[in-house]
Amino acid sequence: MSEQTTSNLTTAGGAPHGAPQASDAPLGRDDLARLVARDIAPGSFVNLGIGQPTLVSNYLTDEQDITLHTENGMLGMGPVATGDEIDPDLINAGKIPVTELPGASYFHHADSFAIMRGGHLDVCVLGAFQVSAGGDLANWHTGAPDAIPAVGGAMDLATGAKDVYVMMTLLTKDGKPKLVPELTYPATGVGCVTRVYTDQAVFLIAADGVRVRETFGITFEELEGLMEVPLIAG
Amino acid sequence: MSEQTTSNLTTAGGAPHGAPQASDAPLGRDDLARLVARDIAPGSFVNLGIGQPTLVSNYLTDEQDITLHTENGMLGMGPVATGDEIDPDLINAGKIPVTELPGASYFHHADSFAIMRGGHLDVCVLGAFQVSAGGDLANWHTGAPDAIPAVGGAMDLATGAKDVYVMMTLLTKDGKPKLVPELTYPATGVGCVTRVYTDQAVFLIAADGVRVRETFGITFEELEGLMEVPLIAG
Amino acid sequence: MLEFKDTVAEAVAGIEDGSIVMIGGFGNAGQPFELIDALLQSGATGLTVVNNNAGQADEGLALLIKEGRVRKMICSFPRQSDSWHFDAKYRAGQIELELVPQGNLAERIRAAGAGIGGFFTPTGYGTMLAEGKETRFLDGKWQVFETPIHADVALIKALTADRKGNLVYRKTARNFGPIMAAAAKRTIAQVSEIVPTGGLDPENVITPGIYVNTIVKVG
Amino acid sequence: MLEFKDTVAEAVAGIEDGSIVMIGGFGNAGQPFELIDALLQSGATGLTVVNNNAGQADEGLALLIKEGRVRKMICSFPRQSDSWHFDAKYRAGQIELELVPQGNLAERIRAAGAGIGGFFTPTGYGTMLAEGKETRFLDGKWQVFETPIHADVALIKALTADRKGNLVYRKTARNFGPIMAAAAKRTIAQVSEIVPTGGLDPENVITPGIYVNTIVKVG
Repeated sequence: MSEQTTSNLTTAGGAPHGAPQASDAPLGRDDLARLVARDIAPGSFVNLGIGQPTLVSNYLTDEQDITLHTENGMLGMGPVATGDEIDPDLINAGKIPVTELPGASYFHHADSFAIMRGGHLDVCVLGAFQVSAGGDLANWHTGAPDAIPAVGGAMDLATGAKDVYVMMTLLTKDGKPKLVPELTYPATGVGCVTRVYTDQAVFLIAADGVRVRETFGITFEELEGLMEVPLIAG
Repeated sequence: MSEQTTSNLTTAGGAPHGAPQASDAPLGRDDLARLVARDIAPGSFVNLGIGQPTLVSNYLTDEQDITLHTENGMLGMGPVATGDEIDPDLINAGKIPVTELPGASYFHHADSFAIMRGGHLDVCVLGAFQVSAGGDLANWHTGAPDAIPAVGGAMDLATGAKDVYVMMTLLTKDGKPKLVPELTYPATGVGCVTRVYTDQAVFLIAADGVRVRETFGITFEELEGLMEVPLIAG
Repeated sequence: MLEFKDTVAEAVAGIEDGSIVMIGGFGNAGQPFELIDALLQSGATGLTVVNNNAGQADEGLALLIKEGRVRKMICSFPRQSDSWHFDAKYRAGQIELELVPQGNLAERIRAAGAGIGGFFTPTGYGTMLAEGKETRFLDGKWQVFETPIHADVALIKALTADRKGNLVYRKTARNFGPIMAAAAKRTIAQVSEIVPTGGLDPENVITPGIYVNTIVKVG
Repeated sequence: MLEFKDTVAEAVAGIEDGSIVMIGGFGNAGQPFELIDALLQSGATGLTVVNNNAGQADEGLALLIKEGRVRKMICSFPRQSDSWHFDAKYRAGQIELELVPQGNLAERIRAAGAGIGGFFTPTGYGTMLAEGKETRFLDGKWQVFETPIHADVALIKALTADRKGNLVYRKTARNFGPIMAAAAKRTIAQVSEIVPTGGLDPENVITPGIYVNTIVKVG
């Protein structure tokens, strides 16, 4: 939530002005966040995980009437707290002080995870190391033997929400696609991801395979050339 | 809760005056209720089921500071409501209007049964058709083939409380003991009863067998003659 | 999407024949009489109803049973002094009964809402009600495997709703409302009062609006 | 019996070496720092600690770990930017880690309090954290068998207690307090305020006094 880059589609205050559109260049993080925000149906209950996906909250409109869930025990979470608003008893899943909106509610951890695990969230948006063509998600562990493992609520979010959207760059720093035939990183959940929002394309994990909904600064054919996963246009 | 008989040990208002004691005659229902009440440790959390055991509440003292649980969602239940106190939203497990004491709390049914099933109640007091020498309880079903079965919270109370006390007459109307070697009625719970309070004796279901703690109007030997269950004195 | 309806008839519209319907209430406390009456008027039939009891006297669930709309009852305590409509249907073989210990009923409903596929509980072990069920020795006790009860619709009664669908209840009328709201695909709540968003203290909300689909003010 | 203590030292007295200790809090919110400090002072060691995290910076649980009092952590997220004491002990092989998905942690604690011997959940299926665990296909999904986490002691932080031991919390500091209170044999709560019996609205009590053994006012 700390890094916020500006791009041609992002306005200073983070307030959305018009819908995003497919562009000639790869999307920046904020453009991508705006795109995800636009795709969330009005009235939805949404969990934005931690890190990059929390940018989505900057682009949700009042008209959408989205209710944000944070797994540490709250519905109706408001923006990040600043100045006098900061209250150590009111934090989000990333342990960042946040605010409370009118109509909020608090509950204990088992009740909070029952919301996630019981399939009541419409959408959760998560970052990822990898997503497989079958919708398997890897976002909790690099698999490095010396890493201290930490999972938090990632597995509950991955398996519980009605729709799991992933936000990530299409390629690793080494230029390898993160949307892969089979995971090489340890799985967070199996067959759970429904959409993958990347800087170069939006992918839908569909029954018949991986569909490319739109591309940014790349053609469908170029995308096919880049990836091992078979792609379906449109 | 409606039938209240008077006896030599019972005072009019139901307020206890001195501890009950072993008597030369079988105990009446109220004397028995007073005896059970006296045996409940101070500060206990107690569920009195429905029917006869609810008489026990008449003999609990303020000094005992007992908190009553009702499985339909309350701790801190007070006496039966009368007159203007009657509130259709405030009833006990027998669906009788009751009152709320200071320090009460309300909770939903899963939370209420978690209190019972999680082993948090110190004592529950139940009526019974039969109790076996091993502490099996039968109190929900006569076994009659044409009976409409109904169980309510009986099985949860039987298996959940730390101590399950049964209050019943020792003998059926036909003169047969209800404390038996093996149940002939359908079980409510297995190995759950710890004490049996009857009009003629108090029995402790102990690791080494059934102990007779005290008798009322009958000698230990007479009791042995009456029952199939082997008894241990004292 | 949360909807506010002006009448109970609109609130229950669309409940299909054959639905599994949870109905809140323990005895009369928390029983949503007006919604049940509207369900009766809607003509929906072949229902499986989940409630602690099986109707009392000549009102609410008892009438639904009397009119033959209930194919099956899932409950813990159908036999009461005034459950004559259930008694008659049951003895006539016109209604199916799944009898469930009350705590198992509550926990199975809770499991459905919480995404639990099944659980082991000591309640009922060694009894008729556990016959044929899987058992396992856990935590020093024999336990019985129980599965969640999901529903298509829950009809519940609360005291107050806000415009986000958050609910609070009153005293022991709370009973099954919160867990049924979480276990059903569609939750319809009748309330005595609707307050603006922000009119309920977030610390005191019992059912968060995420579990509520339709709200109607009654009385 | 419910006890009110004047000091945190008296409140934690009697916690034995080798105990399983649940500690409330998610990050710093709801973390009972004063009780943890008192536990550290008490000298108890060989502890198994259940908490969502594994200590942050140089306070609370992190100090307990630093001082070598924790034999094993059961938690969901031990790796944080400021969890250096856990990191060091873990890399030195001086602390055992049972890593549990956060929702499984919450549900397993809840199960212990509710008398559930085990349950099936989809969370973790097909992952490293379910290796070796029983799986079953239920409700259309593969699910993993998980067991309750019981504790000897829970240290929790609440906002207000009444003289019956009823507790209310504040905002997201509620987190694990209510379920840990129910899962532990002995629950010790630090609170900011103690009010007379009747000072909390029975509709708004979050943890009923039945789950609380010791209360101490802090600060």
